Amino acid sequence: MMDSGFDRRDFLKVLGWGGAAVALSGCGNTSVEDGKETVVSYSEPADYVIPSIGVYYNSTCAQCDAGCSINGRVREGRVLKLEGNPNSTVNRGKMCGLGQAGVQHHYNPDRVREPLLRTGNQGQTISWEDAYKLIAEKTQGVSGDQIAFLSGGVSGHLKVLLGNYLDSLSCKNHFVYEAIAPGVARAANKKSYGVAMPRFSINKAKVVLSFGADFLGSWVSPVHFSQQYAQFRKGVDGQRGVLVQVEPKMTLTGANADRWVAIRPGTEGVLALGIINALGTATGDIAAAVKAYDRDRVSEETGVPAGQIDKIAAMLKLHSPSLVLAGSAAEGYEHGSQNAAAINLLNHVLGNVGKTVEMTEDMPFPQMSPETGNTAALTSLNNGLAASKYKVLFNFAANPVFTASGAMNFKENMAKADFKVAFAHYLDETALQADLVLPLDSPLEDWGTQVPEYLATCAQINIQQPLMEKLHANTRGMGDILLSMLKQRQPDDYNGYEDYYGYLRSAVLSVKDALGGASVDDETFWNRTLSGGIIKFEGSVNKLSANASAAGLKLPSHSEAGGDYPLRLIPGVTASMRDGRHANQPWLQESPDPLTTIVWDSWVEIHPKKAAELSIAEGDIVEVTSKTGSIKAQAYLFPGIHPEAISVPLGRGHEAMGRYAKGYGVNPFQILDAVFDKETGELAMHETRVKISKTGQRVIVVKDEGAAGGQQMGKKIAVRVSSDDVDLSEEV
Amino acid sequence: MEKDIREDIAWAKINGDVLKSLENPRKLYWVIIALALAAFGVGVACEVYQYNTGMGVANLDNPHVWGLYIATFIFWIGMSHSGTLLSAILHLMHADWRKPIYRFAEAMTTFSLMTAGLFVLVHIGRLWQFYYSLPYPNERGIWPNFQSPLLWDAMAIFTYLSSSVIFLYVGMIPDLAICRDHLHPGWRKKLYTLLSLGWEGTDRQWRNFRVTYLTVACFLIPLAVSVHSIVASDFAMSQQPGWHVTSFAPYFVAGALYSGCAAIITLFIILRYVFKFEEYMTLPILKKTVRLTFAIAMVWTYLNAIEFASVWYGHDVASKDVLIQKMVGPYAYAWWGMIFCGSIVPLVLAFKRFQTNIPVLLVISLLLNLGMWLERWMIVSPTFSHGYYPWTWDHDQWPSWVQWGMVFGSFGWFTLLFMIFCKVFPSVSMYEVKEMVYHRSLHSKKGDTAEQGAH
Amino acid sequence: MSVTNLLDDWAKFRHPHPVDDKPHDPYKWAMAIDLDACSGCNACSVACYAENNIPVVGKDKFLHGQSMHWMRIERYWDEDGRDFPDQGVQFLPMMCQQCEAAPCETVCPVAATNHTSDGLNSQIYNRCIGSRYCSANCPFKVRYFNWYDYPTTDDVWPAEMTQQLNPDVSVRGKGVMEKCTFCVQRLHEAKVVAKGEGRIVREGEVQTACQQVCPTNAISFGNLMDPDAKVHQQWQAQQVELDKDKQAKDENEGGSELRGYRILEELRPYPSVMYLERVRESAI
Amino acid sequence: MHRIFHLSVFLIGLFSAATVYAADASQSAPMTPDSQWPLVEQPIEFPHNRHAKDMQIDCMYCHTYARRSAVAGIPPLQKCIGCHQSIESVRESPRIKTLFEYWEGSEDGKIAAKTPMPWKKVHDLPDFVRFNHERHIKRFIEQQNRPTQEVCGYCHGDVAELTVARRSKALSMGWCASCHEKEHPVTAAGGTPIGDQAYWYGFYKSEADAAGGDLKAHGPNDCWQCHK
Repeated sequence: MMDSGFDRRDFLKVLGWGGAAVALSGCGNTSVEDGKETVVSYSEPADYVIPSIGVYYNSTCAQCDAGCSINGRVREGRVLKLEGNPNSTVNRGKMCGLGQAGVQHHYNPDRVREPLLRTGNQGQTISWEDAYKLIAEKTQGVSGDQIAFLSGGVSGHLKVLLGNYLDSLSCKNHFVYEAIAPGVARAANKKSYGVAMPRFSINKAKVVLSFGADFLGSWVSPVHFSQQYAQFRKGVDGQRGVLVQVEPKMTLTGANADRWVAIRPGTEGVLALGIINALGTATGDIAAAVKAYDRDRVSEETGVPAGQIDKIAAMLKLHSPSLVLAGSAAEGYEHGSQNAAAINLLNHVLGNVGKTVEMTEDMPFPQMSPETGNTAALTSLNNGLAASKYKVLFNFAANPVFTASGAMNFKENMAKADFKVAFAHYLDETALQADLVLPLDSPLEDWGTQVPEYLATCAQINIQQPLMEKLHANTRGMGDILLSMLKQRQPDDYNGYEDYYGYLRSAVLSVKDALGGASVDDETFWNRTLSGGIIKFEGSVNKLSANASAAGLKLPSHSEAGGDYPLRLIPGVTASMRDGRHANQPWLQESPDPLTTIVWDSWVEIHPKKAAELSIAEGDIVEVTSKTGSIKAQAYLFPGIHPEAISVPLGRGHEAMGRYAKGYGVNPFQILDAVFDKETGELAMHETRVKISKTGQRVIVVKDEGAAGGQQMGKKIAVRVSSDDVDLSEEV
Repeated sequence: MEKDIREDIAWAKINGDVLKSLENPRKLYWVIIALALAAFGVGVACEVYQYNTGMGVANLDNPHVWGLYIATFIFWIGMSHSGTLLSAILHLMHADWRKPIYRFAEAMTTFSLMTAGLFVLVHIGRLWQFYYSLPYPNERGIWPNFQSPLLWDAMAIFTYLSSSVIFLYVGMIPDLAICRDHLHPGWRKKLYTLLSLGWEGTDRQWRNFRVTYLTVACFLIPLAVSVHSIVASDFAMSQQPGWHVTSFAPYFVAGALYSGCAAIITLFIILRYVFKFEEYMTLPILKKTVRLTFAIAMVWTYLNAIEFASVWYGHDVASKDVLIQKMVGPYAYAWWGMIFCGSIVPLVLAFKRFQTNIPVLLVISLLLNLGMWLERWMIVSPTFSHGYYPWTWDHDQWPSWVQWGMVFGSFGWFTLLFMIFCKVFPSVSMYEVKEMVYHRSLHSKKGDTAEQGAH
Repeated sequence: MSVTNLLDDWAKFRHPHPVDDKPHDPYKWAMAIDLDACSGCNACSVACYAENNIPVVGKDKFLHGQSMHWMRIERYWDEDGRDFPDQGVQFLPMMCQQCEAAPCETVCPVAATNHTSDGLNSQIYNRCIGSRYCSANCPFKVRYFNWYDYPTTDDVWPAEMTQQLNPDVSVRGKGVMEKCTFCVQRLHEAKVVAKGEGRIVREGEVQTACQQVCPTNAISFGNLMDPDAKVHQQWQAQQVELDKDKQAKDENEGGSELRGYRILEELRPYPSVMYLERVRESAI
Repeated sequence: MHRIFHLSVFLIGLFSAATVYAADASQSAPMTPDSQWPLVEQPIEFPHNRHAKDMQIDCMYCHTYARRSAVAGIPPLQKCIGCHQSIESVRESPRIKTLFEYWEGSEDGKIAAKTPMPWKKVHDLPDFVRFNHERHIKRFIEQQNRPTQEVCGYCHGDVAELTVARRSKALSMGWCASCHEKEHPVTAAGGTPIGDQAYWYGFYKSEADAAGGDLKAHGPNDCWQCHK
C-alpha cells in the first residue's frame, strides 16, 4: 500500500486542485469558463495517488476509548470520510455517529493553533522551544510529589512515554480520570468474576437482562455490542433473543427492549436478589441471603409488578444461557457496588459465567494495557489541590472544570496550583484555567498506538496514523511533546529517536516476534502493520473465578425520597454527547437525540403524570435545584422515565470550546451532589436529589418530532409484530 | 322598472363626461398613487431581501413549502375572470347593460393577471433560472416537463394575459379616436393618434371592428375557463389529501368569477364616486351586477358543499382528516372566516333594499374578497400542515412579515396600474354607451325593433 | 429541433412504472431495512451528512423546520395509553423511497427530478428552479429545500471544514431541492469500474453510506435484479413485489409469517424501500 | 356572420400550417459551431504542437490519469524534468529555464524547489458537471481502438496544432447531448425505453428503433450521469 510512513507524509500534502473550490459547486462557476481556476498537480506523485480517486488508510477512532478501527478516505490529500475497518474485531467495519463526526474534530475551526502562555487574562502565543523551557524550569525546583498529572484513559506507547516522563520527574501522582466510566462495575466485576472487564457475549445469550447498561448507546463498546445485538435478535436457529431492560430512565437500549421495566431508582440490586429468590435454584449462603426478598416485598420496594418479576424469572429459567448486565444506572448510588454485586450474583446463579460472561486475553505487555479510572481519581486530585499539595498540574484529555461535580469547586482548587499546563485541542473550560496551553494534533494527523480496554476477541494493538498532513503547522502530537520533554531530562536515552513516529516504529519492531512478525523482516512487518491498522496477537488468557457468594452483600432498604428534594436527578448519558468532549462537533449537535429528537439544547425529561401534577407542559423552562446548585432548562414530557425521577442529559452547557458548543444547553454536572459509592469512592451520579419549579417562561422545543408528537395517527408507518406471528428462521 | 340609463343623454355630453375623467387629476388621485407606490415599495423591498437571503426568510419550511405566495397568486388569477365574464360572455349574450362598466372590468382583468404573474416569480427559489421552464430552442438541448401542471399554468396565463390585452385594446380603438379628436395637442394626443390606428369611423372600419372584436371575445372565453381550471389542476392533479379533488376545476372557476364580481362592485362604487359617473354607472346596473354576484356566490357555496360532502362520505381518510383539521385545527379561524365571508355575507345581497345601498355594498364586496382570499389560503396551507405523513405535520407555521409584505405590495401594484389606466384611457366605453343610449331610445320609440337596430 | 420528436415522445411519455414486461435491466437499486435490527442510534444519519455534504443549519433554522437531514430517524410511541412505553419505542429510518411511480417526478416543471434507467429518482440540482412542487406532492415528505445559501452562511462550512466536503457530490446553493440519492456517486463509481471490465456491478461492490456504517446491519442495499443480492433475496423471502400495491402479506389477515411491507403503498408510488416489521416478544 | 366564418377558417388554416412546418423542421442542434475561444495566459507557453505533432508523443504519456480516472490530470513536474534533464539542446531555452526554476527553486528564492506549476484550467466545465475521461478513453480508444489524438480531439480540438491549449468546442450541454442521445439510444429488450425519463426531454431523436432496440438500459443520457 505504501513504502514507508516517512515518505508517505509527503504524499499527504493537500492538493489545491479538486479542493474546496470544486467541492463548493453550485456557488462555484456555473458555465464553461477558461482560465479562471488554477489546476495544480503533485510535483512528485506516488503511483497510488490518482487525482479524483480516493486512497484509504487504516487508523483508530479516537472519539471514545472503545478502540474501533477506522478506514479513512483521502482524496487530493484531504481526509473526507471515515468508515469502519472490516478487519477489526471490535467494530467489524461498522461505526457510530460519534465516530463519523471524528472528521469534524479534525477540521474544527476552533482548534488551538499556537502554544499559548497566560499573561493576566490574555493568552499570548509563544514558541514551542520557550514552552518546553518554561516547563523545564517550572518542574525544576519542585519535588516529584508536588507535581500532578491528570489525564483521561491512556494506553499503548503514549502511556509508556508518559510513565517514563513522570518517572523522570520522580512523580507518582498520575490521576486517570474519565467522567463517565463503569468504575463501580469494574471493581464489582473484579470481585465476582476476577477480571474488571470480562467478555460479554450478547450474541450467545437467549435472554439478556440488563440493569441500565446502555450497551447500544454509550456503554463500554457500543458498536461492538450493537453487532452482537443484531445477531442476538436474529437468534441462534431462528430463536430470537429477548432483551429485558430494567432502568428508571429509558436509554437507547431500553427503547429497543422487548420489555422495558421502569424501576424505582436505586433498587436494582433488590430486584436482582428478588429474581434469584423467584428462580429458587440458588443454594447455600446465596439462598440464605435472598430468602428475605420475596416477590411482594421486592415488588413493593422496586415498584415492579410482582407478575412482571415472575415472568422475568420464568423467562430466565426457560432459556439458557442468558446474560445479566450491570450498567451505570445500577451503579450510581452509595450502595452502587452492592447493586452491581447482587446483579453479578444473578449471572453466577444462572450459570452464565463461562458461557456468556467469558474470560478475556490480557496484554502480554502490561505497560501498554489501558490505564482506566473514574471520578475517584479526580476526588483525590481535588483534595490534593484543595490542600495546595501540588505546585505543577498537567492536564491531558480531560476537562474536569466542566465535568467535575459542582460540589467539588474544582475550578477554585485548581487555581491553587501555581503552574498549570493543558495539552488541548480546544480552549475548553479547563484549558482556559491553565497557564500554558499546548495545542495538540488531531487524531487524524498524529501517530499513536491504542489498546482497547474491552477486548472483543484476541489481544490487539490499534495503530493510529496520519490520514493527512497537519492542518495547522504549529500543533504537535502528544507523543512528540512527551518525547521532547523527555529529551530535555534524559537526552542520552531519547535523542536516538528523531520523533514520536521513530520511537513508535522501533518500539513496535523491538517486540516484533511477540506480535507475530517473527517470519518477516522489519520493513515488511511495519508496512503490513500500517496498512492493516491493527496488530492482533495471542495474549495470555486469564481465567474467570467461578466462585459465587453472597458474602458481604447487604442492600439498604429503599429510603423514601422526600423532604425538600422529592425527585431524583438522573444524568442522561447520550451516545453522541457523552461527557461533552465532542459537543463542538456540529453533526452531533444537530443529530437529534434518538428518544426525544431534540437538537442543539438540553432538556429535562419528566414523566407526563408528574408533569400534570406540577402542571408543567412541554417547553416550560423549569429550574432544577439540588443541594449543590440549580440549572434552568426546557421541560420535555417523556413517558420513558420513572415518575420519581427526572433526567437531564450530560455533555451540553459549555461556557467555552468554540462556536458550536458554547452557550448551547446547560451542564448538569454542576449540580451533582458529592455523594460517593461506599466501597470504591466513585461519585454516585444518580444519588443527587432535586426539586423542580416552573420559571414561567416557555419556549418552543427545537426537535425533529412533528406536531403529531410521535403518533402514527392510525397510519401503517412503523409496524410492530408479535414474535408468535413471525418465523425468523425462514428469513434471509 | 327604472332604466339602466337615460335615453336622452346627448352624445356630446357622454364624450364630455368621460373625457373629463382624463383631465388633470385631483389631489386625491395623487394621494392614492403615492399610497399605492409606497405599498408596492414594501413588496419590492421584501422581494429584494428574500432574493438575496433565500426563501427561508418567508418562514416556509420542509414540508410546508408553499404559502401565501401561491394562495395570493390564485386570488389574483381569480380576480381576472370577471372582466372576461362581463366583457366577453355578456357581450355574446347581448346583455347591453354591461356596456358602461365592462371597460374597467377588462382593465382589471389585465392588471390582476399582471399581478398574479409576479407571484409566480417571487415564489420560485431560483428566480434567475426562471427561463428553464420555457420551451424554446436552447443550448442545453432539453425540453421542460410538459407533464407538469405548473408548466400548463405558465402557458395558460401568458396566453390569457396577451389575449386580454388585445381584447382590451381592440375594444378601445373607437374611444381612443374620440380622445385623439378632442384632446388638445400634447404627448397624450400623440399617444392616442398612434393607438387609434387612424380610426375614422367609416362603415368598413366599423364592420371589421365588430368582427374582430367578436372573434377575440369568442377566443377569450374558453381561455378564461381553461386558465383557472389549470390553476385548479395544480392541486387536483397532485396526490395530496385535500387537493386531490375532481370538482376543483369548476370550483376554482366559480370562485374566480365570484371574487371578480366582488371586485367589480368595489371598483364600480369607487369610480362612480371619483369620476362622477353616476349618469352611466347607474344603480340599476349596479343592481344587476349585485344579483349576478349573488347567483355566483350561491354556486360557489354549492360547490363547496359538494366538496365537503364528497370528502365526508368518501373513504379517503387522509382528506377527511385534513377537512376536520381545517374546521378545528390551527387554521380554524381562517376557515370559518372564509365560510362566513363567502357563504353567509352574500345572503345580504338577496334583499332588494341592500342591492342599491352603496355603503353596504362597498363593505360587503370587500368582505367577499377577503373571504375569497382566505379560501385560497385554506386550499394551500392546511394540506401541508396535515398531510399524509404524521411525523412531518408542522407546528404553528405562520407566514413571516416577508410573505405578508409581498401580499400587501401586490395590492399596491394593482392599484398603481389601475389608477394610471383610469387617467390615461377612458374607463367608460363612450361609443358603446352611445350605442346603448341609441338602442334604448329606439326601443322606447319603436318598441322591439331594437334588435335589428343593433346590426 | 423538431416538434415531431416531441410529439412521438409525448405519445410514449411517462412509461408506466413498474411493468412486468419491461423489467429494469440490468439494474434496479433497492433497499430493505430491518426495523427489528435497527436500534435508532442515528449513525446512518450522521454518515449521510458526512457523505453528501449536507449543511448543518443550526438551532434557529432547525426550529423553523428547515433542517436538511436526508435520512431522519423517526421515533414513535405506543398509542395504547399505558403509563410506560414498556415495549420500547418504534424507530424508523426514513429517507427518499426512490418510488417507481414517483409523485414528485410528474409535477416538476423543468424535469429536474426524473427517473433513471436503474430505477432511481434523480434530482438535478443545477436544473432545479425551486418551485417546490415535488416536495408538495411527496407523500413521505423526504425532500429538503435549500431555504438559505448554506455554502455562504456563517459557521455552516468554515474554511477548514470545506476541506471535508466530498468532491463527488455537488454542494447545493440556495433555492434548490435536494434529497437522498441512494449515494448515486458511489453507484456511479462502481458502475464505471464494472463497465471498464465489461460486466455489471456485483453484490457487495457498492454500499450506501448509511448501509456501510449501520452497526446492526439493519440496512441492506443492492441490485434487485441480481439473484445473488441480499436485497433481492429478502424481497423474495418476504414476497414483496415491486409492481404491486397489495402484497401477499396483506391478502391473508395476520396469518402470514411475513414481515416485509412498504409505507403508504396504497397510494401506489411503488417505493423501492422495503421495511421489515419490528418483532416484540409476547411471552414477557 | 359569414365574415366570422371566413376569419376563423383563415386563422385555423394559419395555425395548422405553422404546426406542420414546425413538425417537419429539421433537427438542427442549437449550439455554437467550432470556433477559437480566447487564449489563456499560462506560466509558460507550452508547445503542444512540438510534443504532440513533431515528437508524436501520445497525449496520455503526459496526461497520464485520463485512462484510469475521471480527470486527465496535469503532468507532474517530475515528468517534464524526467525527459528534459537529458535534452541538452533546449536546456537553455527560456521556457525550460522557468521549468527548472520550479523544480530546483529560483535563485531569487521566490519559487521554492518542487513547486508545482500554476497552470490555468482551459477546458473548465461548470462545477456541477462531472465529465469522466476514463469512460470515454475506454470506449473509443480501447474498445473501438481509434487513434488517441482523434478521440481526445472530439472535445479538445486539434491540440497538436496549438502551442498553449485553447478551447475550440462549445462544450455546452446540448453539444454533449447531441452525441449521447444520438449515439446511445436508451432502450430495453423490446425496444421500449424504460425508466430513464431524461431520454424524453432530449431534443434529438435517437436511433433506438433503428438499432433494433436490443441495446441495454444503462444509458449515459440520464441526467445523473453528469450531474450529481
